[in-house]
Amino acid sequence: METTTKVDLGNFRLETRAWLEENCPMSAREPVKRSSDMYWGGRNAKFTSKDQKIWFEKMLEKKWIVPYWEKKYGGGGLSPEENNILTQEMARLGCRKPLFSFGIAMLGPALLKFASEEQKLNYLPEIVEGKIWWCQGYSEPSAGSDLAGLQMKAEDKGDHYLINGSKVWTSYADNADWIFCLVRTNTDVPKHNGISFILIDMSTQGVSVRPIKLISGKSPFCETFFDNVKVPKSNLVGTLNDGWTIAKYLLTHERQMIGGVGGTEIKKEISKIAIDQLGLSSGQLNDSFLRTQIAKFEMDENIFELTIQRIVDEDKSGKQAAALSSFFKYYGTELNVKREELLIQIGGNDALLWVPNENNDANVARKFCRSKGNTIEGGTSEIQLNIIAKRVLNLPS
Amino acid sequence: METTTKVDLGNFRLETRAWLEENCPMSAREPVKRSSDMYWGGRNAKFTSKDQKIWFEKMLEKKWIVPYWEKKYGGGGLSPEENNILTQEMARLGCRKPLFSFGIAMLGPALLKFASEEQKLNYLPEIVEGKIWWCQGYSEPSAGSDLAGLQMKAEDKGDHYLINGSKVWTSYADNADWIFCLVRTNTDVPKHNGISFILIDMSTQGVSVRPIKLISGKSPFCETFFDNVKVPKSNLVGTLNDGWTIAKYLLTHERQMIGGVGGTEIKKEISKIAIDQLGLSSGQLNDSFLRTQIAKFEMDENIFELTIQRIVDEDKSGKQAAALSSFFKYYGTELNVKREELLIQIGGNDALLWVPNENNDANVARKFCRSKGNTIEGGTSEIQLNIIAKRVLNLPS
Amino acid sequence: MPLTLTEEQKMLKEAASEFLLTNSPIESFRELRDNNYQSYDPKVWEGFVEMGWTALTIPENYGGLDFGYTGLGQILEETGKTLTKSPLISSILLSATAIRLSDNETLKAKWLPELMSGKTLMSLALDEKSFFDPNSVESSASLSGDSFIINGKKRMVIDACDSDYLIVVASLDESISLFLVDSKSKGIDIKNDVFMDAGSYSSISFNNVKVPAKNQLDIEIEGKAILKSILDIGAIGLSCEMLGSVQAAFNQTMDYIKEREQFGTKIGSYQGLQHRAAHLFCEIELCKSITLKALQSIDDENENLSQYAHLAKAKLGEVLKLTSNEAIQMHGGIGVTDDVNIGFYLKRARVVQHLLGDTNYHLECIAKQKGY
Amino acid sequence: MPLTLTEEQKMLKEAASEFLLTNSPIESFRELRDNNYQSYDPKVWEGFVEMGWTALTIPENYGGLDFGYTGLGQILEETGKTLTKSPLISSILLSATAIRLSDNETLKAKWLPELMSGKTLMSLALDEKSFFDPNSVESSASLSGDSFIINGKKRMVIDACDSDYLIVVASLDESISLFLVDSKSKGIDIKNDVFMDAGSYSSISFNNVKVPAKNQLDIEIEGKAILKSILDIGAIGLSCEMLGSVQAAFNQTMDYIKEREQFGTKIGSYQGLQHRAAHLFCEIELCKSITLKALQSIDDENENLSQYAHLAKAKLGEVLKLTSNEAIQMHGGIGVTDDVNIGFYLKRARVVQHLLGDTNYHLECIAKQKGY
Repeated sequence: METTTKVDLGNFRLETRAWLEENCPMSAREPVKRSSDMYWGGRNAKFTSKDQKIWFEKMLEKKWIVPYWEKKYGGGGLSPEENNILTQEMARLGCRKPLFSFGIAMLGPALLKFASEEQKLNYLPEIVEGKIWWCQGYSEPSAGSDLAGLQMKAEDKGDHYLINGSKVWTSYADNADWIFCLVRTNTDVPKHNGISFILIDMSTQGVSVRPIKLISGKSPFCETFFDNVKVPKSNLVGTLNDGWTIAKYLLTHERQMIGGVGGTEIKKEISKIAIDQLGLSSGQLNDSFLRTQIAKFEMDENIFELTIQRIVDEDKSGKQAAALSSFFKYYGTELNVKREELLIQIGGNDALLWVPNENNDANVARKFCRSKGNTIEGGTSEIQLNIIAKRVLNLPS
Repeated sequence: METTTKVDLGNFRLETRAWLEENCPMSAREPVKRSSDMYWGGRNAKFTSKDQKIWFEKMLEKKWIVPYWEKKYGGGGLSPEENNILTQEMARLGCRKPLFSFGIAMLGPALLKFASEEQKLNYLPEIVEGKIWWCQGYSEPSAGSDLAGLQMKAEDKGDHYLINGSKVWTSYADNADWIFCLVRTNTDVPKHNGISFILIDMSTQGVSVRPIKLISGKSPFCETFFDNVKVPKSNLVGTLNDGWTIAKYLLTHERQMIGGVGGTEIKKEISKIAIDQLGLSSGQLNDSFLRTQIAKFEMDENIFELTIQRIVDEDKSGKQAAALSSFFKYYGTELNVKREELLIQIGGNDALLWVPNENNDANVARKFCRSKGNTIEGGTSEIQLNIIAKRVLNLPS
Repeated sequence: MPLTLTEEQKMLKEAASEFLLTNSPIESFRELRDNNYQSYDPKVWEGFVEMGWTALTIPENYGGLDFGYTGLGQILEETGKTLTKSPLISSILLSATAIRLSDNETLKAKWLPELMSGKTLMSLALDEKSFFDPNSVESSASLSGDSFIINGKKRMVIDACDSDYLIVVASLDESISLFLVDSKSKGIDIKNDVFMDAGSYSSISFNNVKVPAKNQLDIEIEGKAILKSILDIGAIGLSCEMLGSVQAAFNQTMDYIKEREQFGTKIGSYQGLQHRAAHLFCEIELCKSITLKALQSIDDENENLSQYAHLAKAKLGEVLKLTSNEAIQMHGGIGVTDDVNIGFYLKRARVVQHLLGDTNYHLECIAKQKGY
Repeated sequence: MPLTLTEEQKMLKEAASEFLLTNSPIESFRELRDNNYQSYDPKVWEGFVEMGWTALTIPENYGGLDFGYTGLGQILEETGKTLTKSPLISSILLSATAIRLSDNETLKAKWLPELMSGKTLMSLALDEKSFFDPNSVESSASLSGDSFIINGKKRMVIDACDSDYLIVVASLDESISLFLVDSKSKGIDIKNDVFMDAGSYSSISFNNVKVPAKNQLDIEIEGKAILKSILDIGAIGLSCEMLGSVQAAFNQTMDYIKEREQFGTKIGSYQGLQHRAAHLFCEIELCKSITLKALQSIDDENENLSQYAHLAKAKLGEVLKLTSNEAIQMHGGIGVTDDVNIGFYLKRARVVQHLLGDTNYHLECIAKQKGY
């Protein structure tokens, strides 16, 4: 027995498919290869191709930049089911995101949950239209794992806050227009109780940025410095000194993304790569020790995929997925680090090249080095294990 | 250029070899197989064979039961070099120890270092003559890793101590005549400062013993209970309340023994056993995953052997082997546990038999289960890692 | 199909948990062991039958519940927690599955109801060597008139001491065939042994054993195909039991380190143990996913059933080994005594991981399936 | 022989440590890298020569110190701590060893003093594939009059960009032979590449390269035997460098976790990190033993040299991988930035573990030697 809703959804799928087929330029249906393939918007926005512009504008017109936000905030007002169908159909064609944005992925959810209606109406449509490039300011050099130990201060100066301190790991801060920050607004209380969430225009006097080079080479990360920066009080989001609530909400969200939940990247099977690189003899990989490592890795990778599916399904069926974001972050990133280690080993000296030459883009070694950050960023593996031990297993402290 | 000493030692070797050849009965040159092959002495001593008696008495007469103790304590007065030669020559013939004794291995060293001259003259010769079967009382049910947290109390009652409490892991307590114990003699000071070392006659009223069954089956371990046991004050060894010094000395000693330093057992190569059990195809073990595990294990086992040699050699060359007993205990026992795991895997279902039948003594499974205690007894692996972290690496607490 | 239990499956699981904790807690395992290694408690087995657990995988047209293997898996998981000994594995998981997969209608009609009733017990006689190697069967059958004559030796046959019938795997005409053999037939010699898990296993020799030709399980279909399915399903069933043991050993260990004090503090507060415990928690989450997926694959007739079976047995073998070792180590001295129960999981772990192929065996199968 | 350093060896090691920390601390490595991946600092290399390090393994009758490989190993260990780039590996460890093992007296008399002087540099050209596989050499030599003609391609030749001569391994008459080839010979094409360790390596093609017949290293003795010894000794030398890197990365990490505070306490006080650090300490103790034993085996002409070489490279590969990973992880965020030096060890680790065969390669050799 088909319900009316299902018929509607079927129609929505057909219409969506047709629209995408008609409106998505062919060049926007290819995987992102260079950073110039991503359109980030912002005050100094430049499209790097005509198709990029067409695709963004078509989607903006269709209200599908953030299809699942309410229409009054610039969203498309799609139901979760409709949004799901749109995501599937875009994946089917391989459509790129029309706009890359931490505003959509990170700030938006926080504003929707914690901001005043006025703030929502002020900031959300600008995010959708790609007018503002947002970046994120949580960690500080001395507040990494201990994020709540952050020191960047916002002093109440009557009509404004005076901000001093620095933030690290502020991705794309060198291009961004605004930054959303956790700042200390009270030093006389336990550290979790004196943090607030605030929005800062990067063009304000006193803000400066230093790009960070990683062991893998250039990176979008920056360190951002705030020297007597004045910020209007209306830029505070949520309750004063209750910013930790927002931080926790955002971190859980981030962990799941890093851990691979909801990730769309399809990873090539390690064993297939190994067969290509190492070859077989009598039907077995030529390095029998590596064969063991690969078999164990693929076992875990396959079962981890099933586990994501199981937890998602349990969530749907109403069962609470208790504090599992730490599990996903921990296990997912540890697996990815193992994958990169295997790729280095499987690749032989081809994989060790660092400066590209005509035959080799030196991508394996760079990705390998970059992966070492996975088990650190967004909360180290050790922090995730602490959280599991305490919150899930209720071990004593 | 040969020194006179070297000539002397050469003669000593020849004489020793000749004496052993003449006096060690053939049946005492075979490895210990059953517990009855070991002579433990004691008040109720019984020799289980004529040869056992001959061998013990010959060695006693020769003063070679404890060849390296001073003659006044019943020892043979051999120099370290001579004792070394005797050990080597006994190993060459495969001579059994004439007397198995915790008095020699554990109590003796403590008495020599900490006891009064009167106590030494009183107890050491009896140990040598095998008159007293000694057992050891350190751990308590609630004081395992935290040995210094022991609760068994010795109250000063003027002319004697009144002892109440219990000890666990008292090997052979059901056969032993005396026990050497760590007891609490002061409860008003930090726990390490209120412990004393005392000797207790097991035939005293109030002492009772319960044998402990292990997961591997019967064991020499017991739990020993002390209910208002009166002990003469002269039985205290060393300074009152300074027993922890003795305990530390004994524990270091014990760790090295358990870790395999100075061990004489020659272990068969795992890979040889695997070849026998699993067979080869095209020159490789039939289980290619097990092959990987075996190769890694043997690598570590071989190199651990070299490490024992290196540390011993460095010790000889005057370099202090800094607090390395924890390293040996940790790594040696973890290796042994891995070895037993591999043997279980290599053995297939032959290795899983529990109750012996005509073809199979069920020894692999029993040894496997017994090995699980290795990383616990004598200080858990975790405790050894703590010690390394703090005393060797100087990490903060 | 969502990767979750249905409401009916959850209810079944809860009922099993309650029944077993009441009628067959882990202390019952100790009693059976100490009572000269008794193989199972007939009263408890009667309870299994009454609860309908022996009928879960039997098709309706043979009088069964046709509830599916996902249901049976929940029962096995719960028995893995209490280490309840019963003929559920030998008679139902393995033998009833073998007969269900047979195309010999006469046998099915006669024996499926018998097995379901719990009164007739059967064992699968497959292993011949010290290692699991189903591709090399040396026991042989040959047709002689209207009987097969079976010769050979079998090892580690589960519960054979109690079984009325043996399902014997033997080679026939360069292929493999399965035969239902009365265990009291002339020429059969059964020797019982006790293994590390306190379980009963037998070595059996077949010396010109005569079996009526109509007792052959595979008529038109390939014996090899039936055997492959039995082994996939068997491996999944054992994985469920292992999942139960993993969880029980883990939970008991967590309880212990929350209570045990040393150095004036609960040992569960030490980060060294906490990180290991948290890692185990993650591994157990993976175990739950693969066993459920594998069970559903039996009921869905998923084309990748075999791959999931290998993954399940490989992963559970690895995690049960790790968990049983960590459980002992975190218990410390008390953990290696027979006074507490935690060691039972260690001993069962090493046997159950071996049965129907250990982690290495199943990884090898996966590697071969994937062509490397 | 006791498994310890002699007094002379200890003094040499201390001198090396002092020289390198003064003249070539790890910051020098960063400078060379940032200076367009410069391959080494000629001033530092002059210092090596003045200190006599290039002469340690050269026999006295060729003007060397005949101090032994145990000495050279100490230097390499110290360079592993500071990650000092120099031709010590290419010219001395590999090339001078090759010539020393040769039975071509003319070559030895001419080139050993030259190499020792540090003015002539050489590289060993062996690898042809992406993987280390010394048993398959496709480059070939053929005799033509009083010259050999060499054809083939070589890869990842260490420091070839600076070398005056190449020692080329080529097949000849179904066996293997080694040739000293002027790197400016006609028909040689050298392409330089920068690898992950910021080191210089070259791909070289030989197109009908003419080499005087008198430049053959192996006359009476087998080329294969020379090559085997070069590779054993080379693997041991690299293991020494790796030991230095292991210790430096470990010590820098211990220093860091003793200072870094989070949650109001030094992170080195957390038991989770302490247990991992203590475990690493143990592994490093093992590394010290096997490298020393392997070095002594070269100098003693121990019959088990090859086994110790495999053990050393296998174990150091494993422990350097573990240590370099733990070093980054324990440093946290700062560890993945280029602002600090700890990542240099990670990058060198993955290259040096690959050179002359990785852990798996050497474990495979051991397994084969032991017949399994």
